[in-house]
Amino acid sequence: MKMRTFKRHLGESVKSLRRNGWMSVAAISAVTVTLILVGVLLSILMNVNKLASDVENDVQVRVFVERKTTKNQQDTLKKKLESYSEVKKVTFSSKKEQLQQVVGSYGNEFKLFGGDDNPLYDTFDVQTKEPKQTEQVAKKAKTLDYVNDASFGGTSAKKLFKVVGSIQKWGMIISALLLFVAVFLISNTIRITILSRRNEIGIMRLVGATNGFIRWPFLLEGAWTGLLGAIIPIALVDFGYIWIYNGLQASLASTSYRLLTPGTFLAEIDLLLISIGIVIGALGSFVSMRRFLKI
Amino acid sequence: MKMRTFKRHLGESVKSLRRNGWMSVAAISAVTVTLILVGVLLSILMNVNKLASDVENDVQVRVFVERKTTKNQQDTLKKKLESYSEVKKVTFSSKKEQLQQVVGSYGNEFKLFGGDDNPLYDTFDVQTKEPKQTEQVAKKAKTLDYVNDASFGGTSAKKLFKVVGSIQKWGMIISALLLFVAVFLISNTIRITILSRRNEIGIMRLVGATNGFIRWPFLLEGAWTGLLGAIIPIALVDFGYIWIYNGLQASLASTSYRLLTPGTFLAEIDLLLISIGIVIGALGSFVSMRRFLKI
Amino acid sequence: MIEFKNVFKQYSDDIIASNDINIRIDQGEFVYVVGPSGAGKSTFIKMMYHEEQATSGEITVNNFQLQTMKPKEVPFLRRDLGIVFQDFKLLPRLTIFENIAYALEVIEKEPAEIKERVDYVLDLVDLADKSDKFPEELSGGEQQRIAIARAVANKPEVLIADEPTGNLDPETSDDIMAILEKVNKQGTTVIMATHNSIIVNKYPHRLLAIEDGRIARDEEGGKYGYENENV
Amino acid sequence: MIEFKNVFKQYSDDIIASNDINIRIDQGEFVYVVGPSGAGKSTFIKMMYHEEQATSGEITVNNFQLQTMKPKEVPFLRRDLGIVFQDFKLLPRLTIFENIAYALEVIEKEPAEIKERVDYVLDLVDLADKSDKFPEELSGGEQQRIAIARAVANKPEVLIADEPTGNLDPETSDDIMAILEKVNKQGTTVIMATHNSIIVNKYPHRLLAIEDGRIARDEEGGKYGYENENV
Ligand SMILES: Nc1ncnc2c1ncn2[C@@H]1O[C@H](COP(=O)(O)OP(=O)(O)OP(=O)(O)O)[C@@H](O)[C@H]1O
Ligand SMILES: Nc1ncnc2c1ncn2[C@@H]1O[C@H](COP(=O)(O)OP(=O)(O)OP(=O)(O)O)[C@@H](O)[C@H]1O
Ligand SMILES: [Mg+2]
Ligand SMILES: [Mg+2]
Repeated sequence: MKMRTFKRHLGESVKSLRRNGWMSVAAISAVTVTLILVGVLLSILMNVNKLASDVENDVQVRVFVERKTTKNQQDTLKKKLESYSEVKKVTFSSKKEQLQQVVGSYGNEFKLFGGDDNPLYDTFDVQTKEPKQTEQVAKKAKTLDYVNDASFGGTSAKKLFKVVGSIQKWGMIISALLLFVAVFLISNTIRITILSRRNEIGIMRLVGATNGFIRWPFLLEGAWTGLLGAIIPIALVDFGYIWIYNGLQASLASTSYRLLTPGTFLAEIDLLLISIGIVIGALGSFVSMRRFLKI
Repeated sequence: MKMRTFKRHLGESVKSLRRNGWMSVAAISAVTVTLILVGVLLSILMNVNKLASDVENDVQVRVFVERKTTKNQQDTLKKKLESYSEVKKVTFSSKKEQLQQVVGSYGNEFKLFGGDDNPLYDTFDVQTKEPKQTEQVAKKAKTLDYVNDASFGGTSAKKLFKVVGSIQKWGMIISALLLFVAVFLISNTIRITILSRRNEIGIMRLVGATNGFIRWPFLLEGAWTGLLGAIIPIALVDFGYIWIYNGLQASLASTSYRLLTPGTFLAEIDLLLISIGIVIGALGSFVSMRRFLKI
Repeated sequence: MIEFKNVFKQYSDDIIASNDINIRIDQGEFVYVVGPSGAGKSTFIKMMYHEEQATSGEITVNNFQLQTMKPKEVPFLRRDLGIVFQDFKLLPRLTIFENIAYALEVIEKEPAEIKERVDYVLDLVDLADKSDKFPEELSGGEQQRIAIARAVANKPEVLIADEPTGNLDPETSDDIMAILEKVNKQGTTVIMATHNSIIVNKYPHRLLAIEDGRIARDEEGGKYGYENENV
Repeated sequence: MIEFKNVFKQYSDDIIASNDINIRIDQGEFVYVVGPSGAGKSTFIKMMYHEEQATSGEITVNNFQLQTMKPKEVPFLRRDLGIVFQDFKLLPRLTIFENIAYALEVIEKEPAEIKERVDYVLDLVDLADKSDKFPEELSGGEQQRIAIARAVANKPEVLIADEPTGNLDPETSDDIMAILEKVNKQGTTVIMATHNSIIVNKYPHRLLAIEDGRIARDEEGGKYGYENENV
């Protein structure tokens, strides 16, 4: 196609968008509303996903150290644990600290066991790189010197993995449904606007326009519709997300949970929204026109 | 309006729906897809809401019974606790059972404390009618005879209430957004189909039809579009929900969590979907036509 | 009775389509409206049924004061008129039968009566066999005859026809003229914009010639032509 | 060169709009097509530019074999034709200028050339002042003249006009005939379906009369009429 012809199509598409008035407004606002829904729900879903995996990351291996272990031996053990490729971080926790926790949960009477009566063990809390590696690391740790026992939460951890897994699975299903719905609704809207212009398309054919010549302006008009329809959703999601992110940061600071950082996350969402708008707008036009360009 | 005229409008609306062919198909499928999204997401959101409040209901008051209490005195205490209007259920849990739990969490060494060495207390676990009443019940229980102490989860329960509260709040926000989107998209689709028929409406006016006469068939056609568009979503949500409900029943049986029972829940969802379809279909037509019925 | 008093119609900045029109058409008259392309014939006619509104002046049609009437009254004005539009304006998604029936349904006639009347007018324009077709399946002249059939279907007080023979051969045009004259004899006012000089000269009636938005001639039984210069 | 061999066209069950048409029109001819309403004139014409396809038989237009041509070739067939449609078929959302320009843009003419050519043909039909209007802002006759302007804009080899004077007064019709005859003198084949007996008799050319889908007469310089019976 000649450059001049492409320019002509581009101009034509803008003109047509303007002259279709309310029809264009209706199509653009359908895209807008659909993409707002997609943007908001995807932001929520992706953060739920992130939070679920944060929760999963809280699962760790607890290694109970034999009672009569010296400081040196403990260090050796620590080094050994840290040397495993699956291990991310090893934290020491004394039996004294733990007694405090027990007292907290089960009543003051445990205070009797302070000092040497403390029935608890010093422990190393081992964080693994992948939550699912905990079981395996716990098994290995059990066989080490100076180790009395090692636990990884057992059935409750497995239950947690299952819950998190099913949250993530449902998140994926909903996201897929959402994207399908968005693609369908946008292309369907474009289809209706094109159906309503079949007479015009017929006339264009009758005065000698090739299919390509007819199609290009419609395709570009679809892309404009998508592009214009993506502006408000992007602005809304960007500002809304940053606002909520900043608002929640304070209350999340004390926990190990974090929302996705706006920078890259918003860039991804924005890109997704604008591509759905433009690509589906253009493709929707293209596909809808086939029917009218048969002969 | 004469009965004959209404019949005429009804027949006209069906005829028009059929003769608009692809346009009708496009409008109906837009309603279908929108309502599928609404149906699926609302089902999920309402169940998340239900599960969240089930979790909340797990919060209970733990009443620690003085060590030297007789069986009789314990019964008196139990009766007393049960007499509170806020209390739903009181369950006894012996210190022996509790030791098992401690052993599970903190290591085998606790087995040493079996029998009379057991440092724990017998407890009553008190379930309240409303989760938020736990604090108040715990306070009252502390003042009773034979009671050593009473706890209600304290800050962690409060945190849980906050999390559940914010899940429910977000659930409401998303549901509202979703309903708004559905209403907008359906009425917008109807608007586009009517925009594309403004010439026809103009001709009707020119041959002497009153606004009401023109409007009725369009309004009914909008209602049909909504009704037909609601059929697949309703079938999908009904069968899908029952399928998932039956599938999950087994794995939820051992817990205190339950999905919403299909009976009334599905009746509500179905009613909602069909009313959105019909009402918004009809109203969308009505509102969109105003522009063309000015003079 | 149709009366125009000092009627002006300006479309945009510069186009004055009606320029000080003063005219009175009594019930039962037959009036031709002639004039060159773009002279303002259709505009003159459109103002009668309130599709276009006069910029200034007074228009009375039957008992309606068009300048002051409420939008709600417009359909009732139009019910007493039968209109043949220059571009036919058939409803594309209704069959021929339904198109004509529509004009009777709006005045809530009974179905049986509608059927009888539609069949009668379809027969009148010789298109009874097309009753189940859609407009786009008809030839240009056939569509035009359907538009005429629809206009006479509800026995209007005034029949307004804008170029009703433009797509018809001379013989069929004569048939149509026979219908219009018969309707006129039964008391209906007929106003017909036309370029058909053969018809105008063969069936003489009052003739209004419009040129540049003005009434250039108003002659009983005038020959086709405008500005007093016959073609 | 246009040739029809044993061409039949059946629309539905019963309507045979072309019944065994055999005809040959050489480059540079001027041919009237006449016949009563619904006789099959438009159908005959529509088959030339492949809007309707023959049910059986062979049609050759310029160098295209219409029965065997690929859908992709259709636009190229139409580019050598200029067509005035009975219902005008102007694009409602383009201005008059843009409507005519469209027919030149499809053959990728340069913008400057397009502008010049559009201005020229607008002047030809005496509507240069309407170039920025939209079709619905024009009178019936003005729209018809725009349709004619568009058809001649790309200097077609064959000009096909279906009832091009139906909405025009006799004087303007004469102007249009002058244009068609001028175009014809420059070598363009002109095929014109018409009901206008005055025109046909005043500007004699080859005359095809169609009746009930058949070619009833084919006469060089024939008077208006069909079945050998003049009106
Ligand atoms: N798309 C169609 N489907 C069915 N029948 C059709 C179709 N188009 C035309 N016809 C029928 O074919 C016959 C010929 O139609 P055509 O348009 O060729 O007539 P015509 O000679 O151009 O008439 P006119 O002078 O009224 O324009 C008519 O009886 C018409 O009703
Ligand atoms: N909607 C409109 N907007 C702007 N100008 C208009 C509009 N309708 C008509 N005109 C202009 O008003 C003038 C009169 O138009 P009108 O349709 O009344 O002419 P007419 O006498 O019916 O012509 P014809 O014989 O061609 O149908 C013309 O110049 C036309 O271009
Ligand atoms: Mg006119
Ligand atoms: Mg024809």
